Amino acid sequence: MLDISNNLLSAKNINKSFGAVIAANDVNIDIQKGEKVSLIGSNGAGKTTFMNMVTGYLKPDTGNIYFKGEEITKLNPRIITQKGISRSFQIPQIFEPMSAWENLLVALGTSKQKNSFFKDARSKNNARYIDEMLERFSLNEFAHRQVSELPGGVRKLLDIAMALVRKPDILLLDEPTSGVGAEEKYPLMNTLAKALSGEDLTVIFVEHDMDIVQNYSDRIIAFYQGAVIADGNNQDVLNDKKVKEYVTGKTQVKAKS
Amino acid sequence: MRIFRQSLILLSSVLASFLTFLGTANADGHGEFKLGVVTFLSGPAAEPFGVPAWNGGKLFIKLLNEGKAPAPYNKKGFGGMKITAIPIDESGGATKQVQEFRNLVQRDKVDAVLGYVSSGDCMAIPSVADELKALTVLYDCGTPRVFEDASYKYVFRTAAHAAMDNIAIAKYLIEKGHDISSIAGINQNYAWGKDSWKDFSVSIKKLSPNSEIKNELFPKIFSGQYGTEISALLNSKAKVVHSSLWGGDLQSFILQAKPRGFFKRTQVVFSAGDHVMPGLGNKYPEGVILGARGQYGMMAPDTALNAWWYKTYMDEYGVFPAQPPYRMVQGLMGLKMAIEKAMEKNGGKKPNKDQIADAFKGLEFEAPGGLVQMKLGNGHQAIQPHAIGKTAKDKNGNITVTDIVRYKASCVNPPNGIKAVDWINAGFPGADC
Amino acid sequence: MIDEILTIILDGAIYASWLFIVALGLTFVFGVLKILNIAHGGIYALGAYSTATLAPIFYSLGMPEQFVVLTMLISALAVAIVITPIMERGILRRFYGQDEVLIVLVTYAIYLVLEDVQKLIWGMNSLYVSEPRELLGALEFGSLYYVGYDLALIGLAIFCGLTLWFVLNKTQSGKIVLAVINNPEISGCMGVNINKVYLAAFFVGAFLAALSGSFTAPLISVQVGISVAVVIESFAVVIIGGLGSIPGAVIGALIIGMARAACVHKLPEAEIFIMYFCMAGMLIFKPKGLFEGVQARKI
Amino acid sequence: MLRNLLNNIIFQSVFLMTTLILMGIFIPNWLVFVVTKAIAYGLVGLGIITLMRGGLVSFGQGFVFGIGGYSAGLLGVHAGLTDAILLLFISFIVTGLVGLIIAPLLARYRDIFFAMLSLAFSMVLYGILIKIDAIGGSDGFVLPESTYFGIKPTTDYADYVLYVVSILVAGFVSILLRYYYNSTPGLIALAVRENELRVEYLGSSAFKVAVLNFTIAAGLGGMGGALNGIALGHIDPEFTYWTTSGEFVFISILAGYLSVPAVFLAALLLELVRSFSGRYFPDTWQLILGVFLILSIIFIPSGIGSFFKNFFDTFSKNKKS
Repeated sequence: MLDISNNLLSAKNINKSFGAVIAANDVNIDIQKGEKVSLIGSNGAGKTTFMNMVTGYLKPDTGNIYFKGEEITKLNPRIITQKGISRSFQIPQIFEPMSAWENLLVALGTSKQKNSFFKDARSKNNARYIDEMLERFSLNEFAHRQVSELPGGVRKLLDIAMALVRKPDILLLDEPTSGVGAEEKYPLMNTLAKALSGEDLTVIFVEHDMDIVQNYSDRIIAFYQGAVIADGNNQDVLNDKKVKEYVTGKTQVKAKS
Repeated sequence: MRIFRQSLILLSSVLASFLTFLGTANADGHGEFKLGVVTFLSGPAAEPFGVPAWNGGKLFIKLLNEGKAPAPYNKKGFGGMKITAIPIDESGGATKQVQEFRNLVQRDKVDAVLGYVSSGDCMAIPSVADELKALTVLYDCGTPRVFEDASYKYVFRTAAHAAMDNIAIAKYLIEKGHDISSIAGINQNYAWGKDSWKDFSVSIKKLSPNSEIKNELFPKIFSGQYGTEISALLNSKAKVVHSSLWGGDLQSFILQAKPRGFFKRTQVVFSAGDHVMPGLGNKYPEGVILGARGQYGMMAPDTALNAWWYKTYMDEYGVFPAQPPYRMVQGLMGLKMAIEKAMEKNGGKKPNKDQIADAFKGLEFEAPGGLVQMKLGNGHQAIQPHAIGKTAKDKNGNITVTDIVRYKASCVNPPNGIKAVDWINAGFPGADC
Repeated sequence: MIDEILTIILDGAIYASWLFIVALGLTFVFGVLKILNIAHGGIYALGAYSTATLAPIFYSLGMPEQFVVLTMLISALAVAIVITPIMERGILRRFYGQDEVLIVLVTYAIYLVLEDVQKLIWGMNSLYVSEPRELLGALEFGSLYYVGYDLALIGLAIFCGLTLWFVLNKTQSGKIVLAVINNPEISGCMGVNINKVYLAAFFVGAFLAALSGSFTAPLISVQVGISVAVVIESFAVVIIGGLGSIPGAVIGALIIGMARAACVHKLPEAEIFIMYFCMAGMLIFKPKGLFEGVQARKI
Repeated sequence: MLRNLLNNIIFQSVFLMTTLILMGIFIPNWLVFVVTKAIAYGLVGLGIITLMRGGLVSFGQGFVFGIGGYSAGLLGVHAGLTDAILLLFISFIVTGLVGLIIAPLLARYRDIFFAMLSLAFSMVLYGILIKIDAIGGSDGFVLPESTYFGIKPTTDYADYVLYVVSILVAGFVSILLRYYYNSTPGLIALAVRENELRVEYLGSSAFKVAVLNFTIAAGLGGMGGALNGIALGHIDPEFTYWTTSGEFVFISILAGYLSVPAVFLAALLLELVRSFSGRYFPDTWQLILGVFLILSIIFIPSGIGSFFKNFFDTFSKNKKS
């Protein structure tokens, strides 16, 4: 119990299975404040399941999750978000018929304790904040376009920006570069890194591209068949034999082809 | 600015469409009498009541306009004015009817409204009618409460209310010596059914205090499935089973009960049982005691007026007229008489509503079903003679009504000023039989 | 006493069977297409009218009387064959993927249209086909007579329910339908022609609705307005039993049927209330009906 | 300046209300009445629109429509309370509270399940109402004539006075609702409609949005029921019947959720179509009404509100296709 309180996020002995598929096999992960952690592993290895359990969308079969020393295992996504864990989605979960500007306005509204029913949501204060946020993510030019018409990378950034409005302690990013063209990946990650740089933020992200993993994280956790097979600094994990065999080997073959 | 302009466009288009409607709706004719006719043209009450009634009304209005009706109805139209009828569907509930009524009066500017089968509508319309000063003739509905609970200036009912249906049946059972040691009832669960059963059961108790009341069943209206009720009634072994079911419900009940020997095991009385006879024909059971809510159809009196009407309807539609067309024609005749009486007073000019209402009050007129007297509710509510009979097969094997007993209007209707319920409870004081 | 209980059970069973036959199509269509088909009542009425029209023709042919059952089946089939392409292909299909409530509204509009279509085709006069009811004679039971035809409705209900269950669970096409019920998107991706499944399911639903009308026709006078009560009662069965569940419809029909029979015999004042009472109880304690676990919120 | 004024919601509404009130002097009585009734239905429609903005549609608004009508009627008959404005207000509160009580039960459900459960509620109420003879059973009862601040207008003006009151009430409600729709909670409701999960993941409760919207819808439905009962002077269980609820849903869908005034226009349109088809085609008015419903759903899927969606500006300019 003692060392839990030192960790920002702590998952203890998590197990989860869907029928015969084991999605989490005795997972133990501790995350300290300020870390930039990437989760790697092939599809179905348990990365997203882990994220879903941390954010309360799925409940582990056994095991516990602690955030700032407080157990959050059985809480629902809304409460967990309110406590300071935000996330983005592999497929951006944005409000399609609205503009990017309005999407952020929703995010801003939800981040507040109380909202007046008679005050126009588009107040000057709100507008200023949203314009800043758009600027930070280099989204200004898309502000007033309906998001369903925007390119994939922009949608990804907007999705992340919305998660960030609440100023969370931990930001979970589910494959921020998936569905984005190869030449767009780095600009996107650069924009993202720049946008996040000012915040005192712990970031956990799922990523398949090992170059991006190496460039943007300081710790890597590798999953295979629901279990953590390696956890440590970038060099150690990427040189791990098991990781090479089960994770990176495949992805590199993929990258070449 | 664009928004402002749009709002103007919106407003003016709305306005324009209203004005278009206005243009089509207001056409005032001379020498014409506009009559709104409200009756069921859809839903379960259409086939048994609304449609045959309107068939009769339509036919009679046509004959009136051609001046082909017999005396005293031989003047063309209403006092020479051509009758233009505007039929409206009565379905949709009382509240909707209030609105339809307002539309008739305010938009179509009808001179009078004739209508309403449903008691709920008859309870709702009169207050609006008086508010709008609209002459209204209720032609069919049964509840006595219309003129017992309130009084209206412009509202008249040209048919007797339902109390007499059940009083007369009770009298008939006793006079004919039927075993009424135990009675049971199956009536629909709404005002009509409940009132009918109450009138009947209390009348029986008054006339024969020892009879025992067995099952009192109130199935949902339009339920159409009576298997369980039939079992329960048969199990009760009541000597007499009373029912005020009507329309499809009555037909379904008959069709479901007959093969189970129901009509052979117990004496069944239908307080308004004639109107399904044209449809059912020989499927109608024998030995059923029934009323027709007046001397109508097979129980109509032997008069020249009735003979004319019966034949005219039969020739036009190929079936004999049951109560609905009789009652609507009765309403038309009452209205015609009142108008013509008022017209005479008015020096032959078209009378206004107040003049017609004055003339209508206390009016007496001869209808195919006998003499109608506007005697109750201070001259606004009719009484009329009644008849009860029993079904039997004639020598050709067709179902007909025999053993008819006729009752004077004053025998089965309360005197003016006494509520029907009170009159029955008091044991029919002052009944003139 | 025993006699009365048996009477209640028998009356309840007959009524429940009728309810079940009437509600089966509604719940099945709901299960597959997620459409609450208000026009179900209208199709029921068309079935009744169609039997009332075809049965006299059949009798005029002078064939063995028993074959009238075939005529009833054919008339139900005819209604389903005519109505399915018009309703499903012509109208409802435009609305798939849109708000489900919108589709309910469309079926309500179709219900209105069907009401008047009955009038336009068959006029306002009642039609009768009581002859088939004489087919099976009467049975004496205690001191009561029961009509064989009414008892046969129990058999028909069991037959319809079992057949549908068998087709769904034991045949290839049934399993495809079940897959579509569970997840139309994924089934679509796996190469199932969802449109075809919907069409077929709607056809089955329409056939069942018409069939219930066909077999009710001998019990009633077929006339305008018979569909109103059916909409309500089948809806009540489906609410009590759980939306889209066939075993639920069985239980729902049995609950209403038995409760109503018991009321009519022992507590007639409560009869009109009992159906709504069952519904209210179900809404408060188990709002999704007996046979549906509370579903996770759809996302 | 002028542009700002013209874009101001309150200015627009006051302008529209004044015009309508003045127009009421010149249009015939029956139309005054039809508009009043359309406003009653429109209020219920507004409630459903509010729900629709949060992604729900109730097929059982007859439930609150009936409760509102009956509370106004019973207060009038038994408590001698005849002030129309007070009755409208009380029924709003009463049904709002009823809504608040049953909302948590309903708000767990979505889509068709929500619609059907709300329908079931209205049917249970219908079953109860036709059973209670003390309040008229299936026949319903007549309401006493209304007063306004203690004054009872003469019969000739009663319709017009109620017309003015209903326009004022409708205008007031519309302004408040527009403010709500434009506010942050209103925007969050729209977001719930699009993607409930994301709203939860942003830290807001979709359940609360549903409860709030249902409560508003219930209050408005009750107010509409009271207005309808007062206008017609009669009330019966048909208020809670499923066909009545169906009409409300139709109004809302015909209007679309984008525009507030469109709801009243849709209600008026339905009222006129129904009344004129009943007048000129008494035998087949259901057919005409049904075809009208189907065609308008096919050809105006996002509602007449989309024709003048800029009229009162909304957040979502485009409906999901």
